[in-house]
Amino acid sequence: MTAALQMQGVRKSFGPTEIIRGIDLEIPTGERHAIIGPNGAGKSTLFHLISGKYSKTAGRILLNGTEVTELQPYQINRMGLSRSFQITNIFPRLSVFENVRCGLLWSMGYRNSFWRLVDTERALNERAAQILDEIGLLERCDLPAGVLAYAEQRALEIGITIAGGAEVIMLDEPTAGMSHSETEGVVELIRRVTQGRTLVMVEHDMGVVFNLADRISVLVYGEIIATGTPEEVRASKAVQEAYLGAVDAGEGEAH
Amino acid sequence: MSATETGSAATGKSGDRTGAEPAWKRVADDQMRRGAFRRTLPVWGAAFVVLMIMPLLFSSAVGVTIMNQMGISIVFALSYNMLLGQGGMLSFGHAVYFGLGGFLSVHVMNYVEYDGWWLPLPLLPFVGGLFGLAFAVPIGSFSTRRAGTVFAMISLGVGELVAACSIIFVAFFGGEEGVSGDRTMGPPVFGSEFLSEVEVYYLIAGIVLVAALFMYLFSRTPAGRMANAVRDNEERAEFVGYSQRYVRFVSFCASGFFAGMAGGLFAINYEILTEENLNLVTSGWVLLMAFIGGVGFFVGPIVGAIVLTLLQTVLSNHTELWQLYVGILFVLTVMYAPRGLTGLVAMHGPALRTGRLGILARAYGAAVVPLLAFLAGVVLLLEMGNVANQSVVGESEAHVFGLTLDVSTVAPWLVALALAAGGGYALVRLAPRLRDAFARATGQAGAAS
Amino acid sequence: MVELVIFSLLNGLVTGLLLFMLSSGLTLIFSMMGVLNFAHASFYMLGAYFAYTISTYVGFWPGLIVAPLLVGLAGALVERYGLRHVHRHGHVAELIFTFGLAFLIEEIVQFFWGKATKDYSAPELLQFPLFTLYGQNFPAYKAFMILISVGIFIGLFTVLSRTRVGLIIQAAITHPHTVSNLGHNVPLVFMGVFGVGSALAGLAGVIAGPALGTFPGMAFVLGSIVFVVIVVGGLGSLPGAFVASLLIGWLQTFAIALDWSVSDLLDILGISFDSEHVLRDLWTLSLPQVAPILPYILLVLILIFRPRGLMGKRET
Amino acid sequence: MTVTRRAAFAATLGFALAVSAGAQAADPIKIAFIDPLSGPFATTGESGLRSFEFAAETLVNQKGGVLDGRMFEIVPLDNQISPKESLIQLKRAISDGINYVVQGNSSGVANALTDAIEKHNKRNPDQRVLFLNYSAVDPALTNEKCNFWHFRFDANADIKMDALTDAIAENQDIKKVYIIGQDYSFGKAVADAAVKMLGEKRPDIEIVGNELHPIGKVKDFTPYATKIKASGAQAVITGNWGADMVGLGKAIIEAGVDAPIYTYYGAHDGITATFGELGEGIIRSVREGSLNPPTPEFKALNDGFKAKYPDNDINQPRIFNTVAMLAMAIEKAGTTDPVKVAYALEGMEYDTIMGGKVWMRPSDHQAIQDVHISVHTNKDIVVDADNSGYGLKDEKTVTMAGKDSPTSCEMERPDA
Repeated sequence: MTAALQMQGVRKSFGPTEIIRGIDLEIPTGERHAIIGPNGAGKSTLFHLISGKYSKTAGRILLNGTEVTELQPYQINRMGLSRSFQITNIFPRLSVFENVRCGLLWSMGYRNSFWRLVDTERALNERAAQILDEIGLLERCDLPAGVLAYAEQRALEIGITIAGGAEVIMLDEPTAGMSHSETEGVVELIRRVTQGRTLVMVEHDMGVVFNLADRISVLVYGEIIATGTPEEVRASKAVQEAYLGAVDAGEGEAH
Repeated sequence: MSATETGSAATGKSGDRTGAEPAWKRVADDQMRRGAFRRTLPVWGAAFVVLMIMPLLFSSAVGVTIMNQMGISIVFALSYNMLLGQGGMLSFGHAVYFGLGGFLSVHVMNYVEYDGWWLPLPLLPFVGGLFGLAFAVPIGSFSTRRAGTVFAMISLGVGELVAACSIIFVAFFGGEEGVSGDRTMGPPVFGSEFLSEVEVYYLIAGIVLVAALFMYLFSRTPAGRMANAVRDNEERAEFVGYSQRYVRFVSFCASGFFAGMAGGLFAINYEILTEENLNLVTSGWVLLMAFIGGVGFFVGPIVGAIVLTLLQTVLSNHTELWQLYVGILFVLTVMYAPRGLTGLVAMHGPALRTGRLGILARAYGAAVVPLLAFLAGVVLLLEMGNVANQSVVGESEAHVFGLTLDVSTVAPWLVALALAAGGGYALVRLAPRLRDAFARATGQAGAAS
Repeated sequence: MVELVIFSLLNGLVTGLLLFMLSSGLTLIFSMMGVLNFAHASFYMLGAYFAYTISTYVGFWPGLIVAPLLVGLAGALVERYGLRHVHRHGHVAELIFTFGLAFLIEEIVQFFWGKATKDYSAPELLQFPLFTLYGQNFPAYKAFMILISVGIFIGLFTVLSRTRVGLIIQAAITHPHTVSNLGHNVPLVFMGVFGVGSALAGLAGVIAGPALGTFPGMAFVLGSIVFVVIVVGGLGSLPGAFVASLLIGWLQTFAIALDWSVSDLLDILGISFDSEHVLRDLWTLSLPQVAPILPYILLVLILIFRPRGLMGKRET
Repeated sequence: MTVTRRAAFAATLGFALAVSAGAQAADPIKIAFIDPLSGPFATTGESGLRSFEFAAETLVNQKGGVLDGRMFEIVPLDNQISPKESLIQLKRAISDGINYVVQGNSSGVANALTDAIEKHNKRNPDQRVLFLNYSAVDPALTNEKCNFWHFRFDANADIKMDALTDAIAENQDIKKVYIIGQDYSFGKAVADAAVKMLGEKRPDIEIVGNELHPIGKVKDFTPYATKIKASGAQAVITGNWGADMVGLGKAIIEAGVDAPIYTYYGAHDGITATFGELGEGIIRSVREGSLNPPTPEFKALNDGFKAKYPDNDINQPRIFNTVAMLAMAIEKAGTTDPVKVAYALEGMEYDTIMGGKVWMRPSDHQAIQDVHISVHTNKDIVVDADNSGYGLKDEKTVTMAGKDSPTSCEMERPDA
């Protein structure tokens, strides 16, 4: 069986600076995989490379065994990869309901059709409402997304990401800036909605990481220095030296 | 939508799940019910009735002429808003599709007259639309790659190119004389040969209704909804499976089609198309109409088209400064009412819903006199200044508001100055009260809901 | 032919340098503020009209100094009380605002100065042919225009490369978000840059007014061309604006000078055509006829094939 | 809803009042003046309007009007030089019960108007309109596009070119001619006519340049002047007007071209003042209506005009012919019925204030009159232009120019 996501020698340079310096990683289908590392290690850049936002300087990326290295974000999304963003990235002037509905349209086969009305499609609207229910925004569905509270926007971000029913879900710091209780809720939410799917996440909160992840990769200066189960990573001397000491400081300045 | 609404929000989980039906099902039903086309039927019906009785209210030839022009502008401005309001594409060259659709419609009209083609007149706008579409497809294929500034620049370049070509290619565009035709040469429709203006009015009204209906429906399709999404956040749209470029392209083509339809209507009404129909002035004018009306609302461009057509046809007969007034109106709109005239009305929605309009009415009532005084003063100053600048001996009379003022005397100037200064001062003094009344009327309403 | 080439080179240089005076200000404004100022050419027009009015009282020379200062002041006020207000609604709103402003300024100019062409002429001192070549005169005023433009170019270059303010501006051009981090008063810098950019446009108007005519349409005629220059040169690139200005200046003059037409080309290819054909206008098309639209063809091609422009670094 | 209805009612009422107020004053004979009164061409439009108002006042109203005391009233309607707006204003005029429309600026507008008026008259036989064109010179208007309702009071472009080329043909020093014009129908018509007529009258003359430039878009005419100089032209012919005329003329003179520039519109409206000393003896204009030396009647008329409008000139004498001939036709027909007035105008002869005759040729409704070639100078100028001391002095006069010129006009005439 092929892995959900494979990276082979992926590199990325901005001008003379190499940010990602040769990543080889394989994430099997159904695994919850966390990528951790200090600030500036290149975690978000790696996300952008996988999801097609940035072009790659070198290397290949395969999604379910198919090469996606040169594809545009929307093509990669259509092949079953959906992602969220570290900085909230929603449709601010559309209603909460519409945000989720837009996340559904392509995957439910509506494409750019201009002969069907979105308001008459029962399955579409019910699915959107179900997702809103899951992310706890059902009662807020008529507000413009731009006026939601921060935590609600983060939840909506996840809602849009999972709406399309992608096989591979990538979440970029889903709990960043949240209070403790909010974080707990989000972790539960993630656990619930990624049931049976592959999850790749970047996260600073070690509690969340060790709670959710099946395996963890540690990214430092554009290289993966360790990959393994939470226990293995926790035990790794290299990780402790290179990274864990820095995490507290990193967390402190994160927000 | 107000700040209070946001602030009072509890980060609630899903609603109570009492009753047999789950909450999400209720919400989905609710969304579908409210989005249902059925619910807008009364509005369309009312529009139909208004359109039908308008010629009875305004039966003079000028009245009908102006209404015909309004109808054409409405379709054109609505098509423009498919770009700017719904798709986030600022175009400086939208007249290209309007004009080309119109030119080809006149040519078709002539083929009907001289070469025996068969085409009932009411179908001509659709032919115009197809031609608009035919030009939008190739141009859109490269111009929609980016939104924002790049799109605006390409539209400007294409607009200049086509406008220049219209003077160079005389065989097709007829040079500065344009191309004319005769609408009465087609087969009669329901016994009408469209000889009179009123018959043309009903034809235009019908097409306006149909075009507006389809543009409205387009905004409710997946393509239309995604156009909004791409406008809001093109990056995010890419990550839910949509190519921003293709989404924009679809909107652009649809917009080109309806602009071409408006061009076809123009051809029917005026029976002549000239270079001015596709130059930058027309392109700028449609931007003004859509923006002043309000690009964020479906009815915005309709309001804008009506208001600006009136300004152009009626106000221009009373003052040669009308374009100055339009310029001032436009700049003020951009600065203080970016949601346009419709936005100004719409922001009273919350107050209306909670029945607190009375609070505002009193505050506004107090401001009416100072406002009128201020406007009258400013207009007087501008009009008298204009007369004074022209230096015609023995013609120092300014005709404003039906008054005749001698600008060579001091008195009218003092009066105008006093009106403007007094009105302005009173308005500045009243401003806090107005703001307060507005907050009370809408803010408390938000908290109460 | 030689005289045609020499004079076309000179004429193109005059046009190109004039375009550069406009496009340099526009580029500065765009680089720092991200605003494509549609009304830039309107400030150019204001410069000419201010200078005209001043010249009717005290002559040409004081206007050369005072008019640009007034225009700069007007620009700074527009930034402070207009643009800054619209800024929060995004770049599209700003573009619409400057579009409206261009429209309004034209109306205001007509209100105060009327619609007819103003008799704003070069000073007596410069009304003589500088030299005559092959019987053709080169007016001293044109040389004066070149002199002023080159002076501005050198001045701008010096300020940008040698002074503290220049370094801040340069930093802002390459890294638009860093200026605020450096602790400078960003609104003030913006207002200053907008004012200086407008003043440059105003100066261009002062010296162009006598040569190209002072009339209410003068901004409209030049406005879109300046846009073309900065897009072709590469948004935010001063050297690019310089190269593109000269390129377009020469493109237009040589296109007029060279009487090439499509029919010549067809003759060379040995193709004959029917003079009554629908496409006859295309076949008789000559280079001088299409000269004014060449910049727009260039613009569209650049935007399609090289959106960064000739020397630009960013796409938008 | 009540609010809207009441507002609609108020608006209707206001409209009705405005319209009826117009109808009540039906006593005067209204003439709709459809020309640009705002926008870039407003100066020309306003200047024409002032001439019309002055002509109506002095030639008709002060003499007691026509048909026993009916006065002329000029109704200015701004068309922003746009065909579309012109048609709207035409509708406005028609709904005001106006039967006479005058227009002059832009042949494009004239074409749109003549077309629309013909259609209107066909479709509404009881409310017909006459179109008195005082300035649009496109030959087509009295040839293939002619109709019974259109009368032209200016000499058309071909007639003027005929006179102009006569002048060039007489000057044996001229061997090389450069033709330059705006790239649109009128510019092309001028160029074609010049090539054709020079070829017939002086086959030895070489056309060293025949060039069209984009209308209203040229910032700097120096490159064109360079080319003209390089071609060695001994005369330049141009149909340019407005800013394009000023720019071209100045550039040519400044480049050192020492050759006469024959123009259609090289004077007045600020152009004469701008050329000033520079254009002395170089700029020539072909036009109807003799300004210098003036007839005593014209001198008196001009003095009266200047007293009222010191910043304007009588630069379109044909406007006075238009008003006077319309008044005569109405008197002759004894009615304001447009069809009868049109028949009265056909073939009418009129002795103008400027000297010379005007004859309205019945076959194509083209006014036949004297055409003058006049030179820009400040010597022997009685009636100057733009208060500059410079003006136009007649150099050559072609009497009843184009009297026998051919026309392709075949008009349908209604029953009188």
